[in-house]
Amino acid sequence: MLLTCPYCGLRDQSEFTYRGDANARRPSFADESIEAHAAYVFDRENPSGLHEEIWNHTSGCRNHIKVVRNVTTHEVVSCEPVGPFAKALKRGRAT
Amino acid sequence: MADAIEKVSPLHALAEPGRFGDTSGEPGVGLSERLCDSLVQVQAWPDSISALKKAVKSVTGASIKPGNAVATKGDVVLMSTGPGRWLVEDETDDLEVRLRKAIGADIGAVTALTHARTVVSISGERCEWVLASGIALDFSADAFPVGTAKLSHHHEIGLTIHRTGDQAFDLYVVTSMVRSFWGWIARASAEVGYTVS
Amino acid sequence: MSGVRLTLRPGVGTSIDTDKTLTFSFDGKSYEGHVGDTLASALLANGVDIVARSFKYHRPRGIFSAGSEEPSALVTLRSGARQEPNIRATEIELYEGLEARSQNRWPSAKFDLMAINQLPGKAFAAGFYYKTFMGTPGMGTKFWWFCEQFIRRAAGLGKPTVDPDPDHYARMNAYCDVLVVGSGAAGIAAAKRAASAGARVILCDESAEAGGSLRSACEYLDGEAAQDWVKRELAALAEHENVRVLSRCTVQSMFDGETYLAIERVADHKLRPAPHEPRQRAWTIRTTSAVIATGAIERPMVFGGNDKPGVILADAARRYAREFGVSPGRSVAVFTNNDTGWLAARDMARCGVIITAIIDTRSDVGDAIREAGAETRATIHTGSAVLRAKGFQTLSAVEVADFNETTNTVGSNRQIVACDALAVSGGWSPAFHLTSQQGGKHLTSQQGGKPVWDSELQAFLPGEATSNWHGAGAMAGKFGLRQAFRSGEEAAVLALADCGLGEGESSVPEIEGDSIDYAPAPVFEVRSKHKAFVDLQHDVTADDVRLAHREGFVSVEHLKRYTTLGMATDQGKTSNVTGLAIMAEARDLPIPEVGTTRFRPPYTPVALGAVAGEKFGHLAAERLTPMHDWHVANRAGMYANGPWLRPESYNGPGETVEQAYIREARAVRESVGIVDVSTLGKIDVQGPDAVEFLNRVYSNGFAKLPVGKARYGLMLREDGFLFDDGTTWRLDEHRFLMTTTTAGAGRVMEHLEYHRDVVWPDLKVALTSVSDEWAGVALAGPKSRAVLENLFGAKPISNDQLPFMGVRELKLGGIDVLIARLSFSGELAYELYCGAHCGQGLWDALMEAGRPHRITPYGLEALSTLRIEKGHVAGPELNGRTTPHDLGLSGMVSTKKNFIGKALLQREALQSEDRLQLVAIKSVDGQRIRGGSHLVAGNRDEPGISQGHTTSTCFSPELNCYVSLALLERGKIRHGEKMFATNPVRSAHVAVEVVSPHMVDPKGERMHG
Amino acid sequence: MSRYSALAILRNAFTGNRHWTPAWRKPQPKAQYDVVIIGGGGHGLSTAFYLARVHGIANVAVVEKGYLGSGNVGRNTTIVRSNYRLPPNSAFYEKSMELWRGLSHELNYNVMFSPRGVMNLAHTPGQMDAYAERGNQMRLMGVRSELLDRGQVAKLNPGMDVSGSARFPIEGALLQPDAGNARHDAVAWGYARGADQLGVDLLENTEVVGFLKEGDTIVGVEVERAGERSEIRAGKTGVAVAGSTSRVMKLAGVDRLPIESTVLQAFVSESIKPILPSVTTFGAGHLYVSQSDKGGLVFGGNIDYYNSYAQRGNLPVWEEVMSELVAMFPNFARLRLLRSWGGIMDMSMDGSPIITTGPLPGMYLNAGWCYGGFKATPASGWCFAHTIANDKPHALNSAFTLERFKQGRPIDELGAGPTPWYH
Repeated sequence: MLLTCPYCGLRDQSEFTYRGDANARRPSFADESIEAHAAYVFDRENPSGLHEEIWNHTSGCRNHIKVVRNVTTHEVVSCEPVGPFAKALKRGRAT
Repeated sequence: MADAIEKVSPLHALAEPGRFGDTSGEPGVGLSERLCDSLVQVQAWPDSISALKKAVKSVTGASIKPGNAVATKGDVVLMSTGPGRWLVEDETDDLEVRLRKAIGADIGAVTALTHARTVVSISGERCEWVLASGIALDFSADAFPVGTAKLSHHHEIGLTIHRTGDQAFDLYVVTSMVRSFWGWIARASAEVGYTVS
Repeated sequence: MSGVRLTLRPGVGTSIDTDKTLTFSFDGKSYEGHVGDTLASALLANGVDIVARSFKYHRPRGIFSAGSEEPSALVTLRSGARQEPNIRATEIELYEGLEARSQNRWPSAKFDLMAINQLPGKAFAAGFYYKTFMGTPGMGTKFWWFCEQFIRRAAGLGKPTVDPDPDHYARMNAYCDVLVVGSGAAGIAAAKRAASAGARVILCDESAEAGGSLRSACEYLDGEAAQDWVKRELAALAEHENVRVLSRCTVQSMFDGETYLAIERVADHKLRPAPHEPRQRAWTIRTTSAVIATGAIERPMVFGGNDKPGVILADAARRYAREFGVSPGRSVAVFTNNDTGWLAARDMARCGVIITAIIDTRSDVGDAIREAGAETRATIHTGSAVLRAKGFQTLSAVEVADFNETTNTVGSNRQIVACDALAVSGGWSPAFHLTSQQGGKHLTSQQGGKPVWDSELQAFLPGEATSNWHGAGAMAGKFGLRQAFRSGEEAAVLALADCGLGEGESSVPEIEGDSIDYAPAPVFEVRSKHKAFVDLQHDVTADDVRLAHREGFVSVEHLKRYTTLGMATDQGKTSNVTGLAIMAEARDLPIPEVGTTRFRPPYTPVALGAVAGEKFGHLAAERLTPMHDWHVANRAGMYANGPWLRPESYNGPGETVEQAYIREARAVRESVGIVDVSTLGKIDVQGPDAVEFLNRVYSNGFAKLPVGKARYGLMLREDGFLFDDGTTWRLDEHRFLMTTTTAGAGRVMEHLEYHRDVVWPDLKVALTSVSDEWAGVALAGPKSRAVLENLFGAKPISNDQLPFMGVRELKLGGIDVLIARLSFSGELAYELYCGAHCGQGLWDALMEAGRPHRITPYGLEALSTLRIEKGHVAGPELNGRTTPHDLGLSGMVSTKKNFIGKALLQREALQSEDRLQLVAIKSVDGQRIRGGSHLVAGNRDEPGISQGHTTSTCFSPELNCYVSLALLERGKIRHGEKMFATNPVRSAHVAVEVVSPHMVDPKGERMHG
Repeated sequence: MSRYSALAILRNAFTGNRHWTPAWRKPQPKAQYDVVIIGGGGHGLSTAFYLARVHGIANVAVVEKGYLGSGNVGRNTTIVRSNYRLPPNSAFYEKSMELWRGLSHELNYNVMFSPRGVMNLAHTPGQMDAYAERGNQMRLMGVRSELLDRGQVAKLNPGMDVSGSARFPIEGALLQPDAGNARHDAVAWGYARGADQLGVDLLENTEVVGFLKEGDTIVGVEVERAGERSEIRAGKTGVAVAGSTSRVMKLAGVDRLPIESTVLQAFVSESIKPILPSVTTFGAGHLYVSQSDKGGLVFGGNIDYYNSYAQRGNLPVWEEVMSELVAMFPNFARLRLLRSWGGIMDMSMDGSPIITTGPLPGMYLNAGWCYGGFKATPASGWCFAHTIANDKPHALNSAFTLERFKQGRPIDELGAGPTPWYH
């Protein structure tokens, strides 16, 4: 499997680390409730078909990307940058 | 007071000069190693990229190039390693101090990596073949032109790879694992024959 | 069968070089063959008929095919450390000195005592093992366990060696636009077309010589013999700068993202690899698109005794004659249900093979084919079928019966046809194994991957593509040279479109030769009362298939699993479709409704060493500190701590590890010790929001840490359990140096980066791993300050200038040294960091400066001993199941701010006082507490249940007894209690007292001094 | 229905094996059952068997989308062991061991349970201590265990690299001598035949496409068979669908669970004569290997680290697994990989299973087996049957709740935390 790092380009999956469901959103920093955190940490929709997930280009630029992947076929549909430089990368400006 | 403390390469005992591996023909590649005098990482915040570029230019005299193109000027090498992030190499020993002076916390971060990397150079006709035997990059000249740099790895060993010539690459290898890396590249080069200088 | 070398002339033996003779041995007997021979062709040429025994019944087996689909002719190749079981004789190229033996037999392939397995006959049918060997009630598994020993020894094929493989393996990463798998007509056409459009092309073929069916074809291409045409075209392709031709290179697997694994057999055709040459090379090929032109595999027919040596696939027989100049027998009969069998007979006859009979199940055969038959001068039996192969051990005749095509049954007319070889053709199965590996459905195609039945060709064809691959030639059901060339080019054009490239130029050659109809009659089995085999290697008979049906194992997967059909080393390449057809008939369903099983990778068996590639023997990179050589030179035993190697202890002459670490630890408490701490994880944290970031990721506060100070910090996982610990040093307003545990460095870095990028991208924080930048040395002991004074003078090191937890930068020998006054041992102690390449220099300077104080280097064991005595937690206590409260670190959990893990730490069960809590235990009678002990109330015989366990254990020189940190239920309130540390697997049961973990200097006066 | 025995085999052989009858019926579904179990894999079939055998509830249907045993029971590396560290796991898996030992008899079907020992290699003194701690816990729970030194390991494993120069030298091992492996398909078929003989209806090629609800309560399932939809009402509905848990539970309106599905690959070599006596695991990575009765080396390693429903893995795991295998046994390098495949694991947030009532009234859930489900097959069915029959868990599965995550009671053998693909 190959993933497109928005910065480094198309690379082998072995350069990336899987970081899980992109829809697991941490509650706001002010929130200290057990319910909200338990839902964030433990509960997963775990869909078949399209799955949004976070990968880290660990052996490359170490940026995170949001990958949309069909987990039934392993087809990679899209790779989007996340993180501080996401906007710059989305505009096609590597830096 | 102690005597002057010198840098010692982790490869000093391994990288003995000579001819190794298959010796039936011309050596396929040549290997060598070196330490950087200064290798400093600079990184900008998303809103201060141009300020950081300006600061780098003022300190080194060299201009950052777009994308993964490497800028070289004199002994200065500027390589991009991520969005808003570059490695700066030169042959002085106070590069970090000068960069830090020019790049305040409002512009970005300056981190010395002089010791964190050890440079292994490979050159020769078969260097693409040797590198491709362990690194999952397309080393053909179209995909990896001279004067560009890419980040990758050989298994768990992180690498920054600079194509310095048609048949020459500099690999900036994580220092604590550079002996393992040397072991691999020497084994990989043995099939085509290699020299160490 | 008694194969024989034909008289060689142009067109006969096109693949061998008769000028070059090679000597080889089989079962200890010496034979001769030629360069270009396979082991199979050479054995046939020498008249060797029985080369193997089958898996279950140990029936004699000969050579059945001429390629990688071979089910029968498995031999053990080479000997000693290079011994390789189960090698297909049809694939191995002959080399001088080749040594092969038959296997799965005793004492010999000709006479095998294990053939006694045939006697119980029908009792030994499918499902046999499931129905017996249960033993009697109460016996449990003993009876089966007893029988299993014998069954295991009888099963299996060849013998493995116990010696390590002396050869090495290599890997290669390759990128291309178009990968072409198979270099037959379709593959060559595709490669040429793709190359002509400027695509980067890789062309792989599993054979030594390219060409596929062209290697034995009788056609002329552009007026040139097919063999010559192939050689020329291939040479031209190899010269092309965009094309890489890989021979002896089998594309084994198709992975996601157009990634293919191909195994190149670099040196398997040699006695041994040349020096520095790998035995095999694993190619990881990442392509944009692929043309799969893997051809088709001929199917046999199922009839009585169809496994006898002498029964051979028709096209294989033809290839032996054409390519290797070998006739499979002195008189050869042909049994077919399609035209290709006739043409094989004719081509063989043209090579000098004596064809005695052609038997075809069809009564209606075209004129051209009849003409071809006539040319062979064989007797022709149309509307007939072979009912049974006869002969003791090997074939001597076949019984032919008339055949009714409507009922697929035989009539009563019988004839015996003498022959010592029978070439059979039951039609062709496209080899779409690679594309089938993908399976599954595709976003845009619900049918993708699933094979489709073609009732005309009586074969499954690959389903719609699930990714960028395009079938060509026989693999895609495009049989015959003309179709192969055309479909190869068509597939190349589609592949070029995937790459965004133009269409290139067409160059289909003019073909002179037969126009062949490949469609067979729908006949798969000739029913008789005789044992008829579907899967030759696993001895699965047609009756086994019907028995599976009778017992309800009718789904195709059940059929496979219950009978083991298709599960042998050939993975059913020649038997799957036949098995399905028989099941379909039993179920009275059309074949496609029985379904197919998915082919799984690899395509053919792959050496395990080849997949390991260059990692074979070099499993993982080692991480070494700058002072590694010094440690080794000074008698340190090195200890693997994750990827790092660290000194365990410096063992003086005659000293045990325990003696050494006790000496080292004592030296620290009494004077001064020096330890390499370069392995600690180090992360550079910078930016205007660095302090806010640290405050969020640590459970204790960092907001008020002054510049020039370090602070111990605890990190929790989001679920409230302890994650990692370490000190973080504030170097200036916006710059911190964080340290982590050695083992935790990588995961802490990923954790921080994830939160910076994904959770809080608005924070301006830069995170850089600087673990490799800094060498670290710790000095510990009452004399440590004195040592530093020798180097830096008294003032900079004084308590005022460098108080406890103070950090400052000093110069030494012309380099910058960061010094922090931190203590892990509880003694007055410092950590000194400098650039890694200077680490040895710093170490030497400290050793020199410490000489007056008898400075003692210490290793991991003493380091651990010192922190156990002090009650400092480390990896064994941070086991992923402990909370700060469990370890007595509640004071490190801020109540004033939020932080990662705070919410879920409040969960009811984590707040319970019933949990395991940190204590120390002391041996009360001098006995040794060993690692891994559990804490119990009872004596050795009746220990009772575990109430906790030890985590870190040592002999404490300070307390002069064995001590251990431990996790004990409600431990905090149990100090003073007497219990036992039991260790039955190490035969120990030690009386202990529970004490506070802070065993040495609980008030911390020493380190603050 | 015929009883299996050596005698029956002989008798049938004389009549050309023409009188063998189907191993289980192919019944038409009834409109109503006391219990419907969704999932005709190992756990679903064993649940049905024990419902009928232990609790006398035989009016049961097992609903299977494909063929019986088509899930992980037929795709695993067949290891059976109870060498666990944490008491809830230890007690549960030891119950399973007890059932394994009598299983062939109980089912009148040879499941080929082979107690050849499971050996976990240790590579550092620290790892030896960790194994000692686990071995002692086992002993205190009444499970046999032994700590072996390097010499003992070498003796049991001809060909293993026990040299000090290995990249990860072998220090010793923890051995559970009573552990071993079994023939996976036979387990599914044995339970299927056993349940069928007790009256359970096994409905193959029957896919659950919805749940019948009365208010919040589950009262049965809607199924599709041969393209036709029908309703099957049930007093109680149990779900045991492993990798498909999230998919099936979503049909009941349960959108989120502490489970993610990933692919685990398994590998088998060509058949060779016996060389590896026990089940052996490599401790410096993640690899387990044993030799089947047929002679193939059966082995596997880590999951592919990403969510997947594809039953197909990727190359990095191949490379990792093979390199660890040949590091441990350098003599295996010339042996050959025959086949690889993938199964879908329902990875839970602590690496331990869920066997519970609920989460909806009328429903029972058996899930989260990660890649340890095969060895659990007997105890899982036994406990699940108990839970369904009594509407409350047995003591042996009382810790395997869904609520444990929110309560802070994870059963985390590895201490890896709530990251499913780390377990």
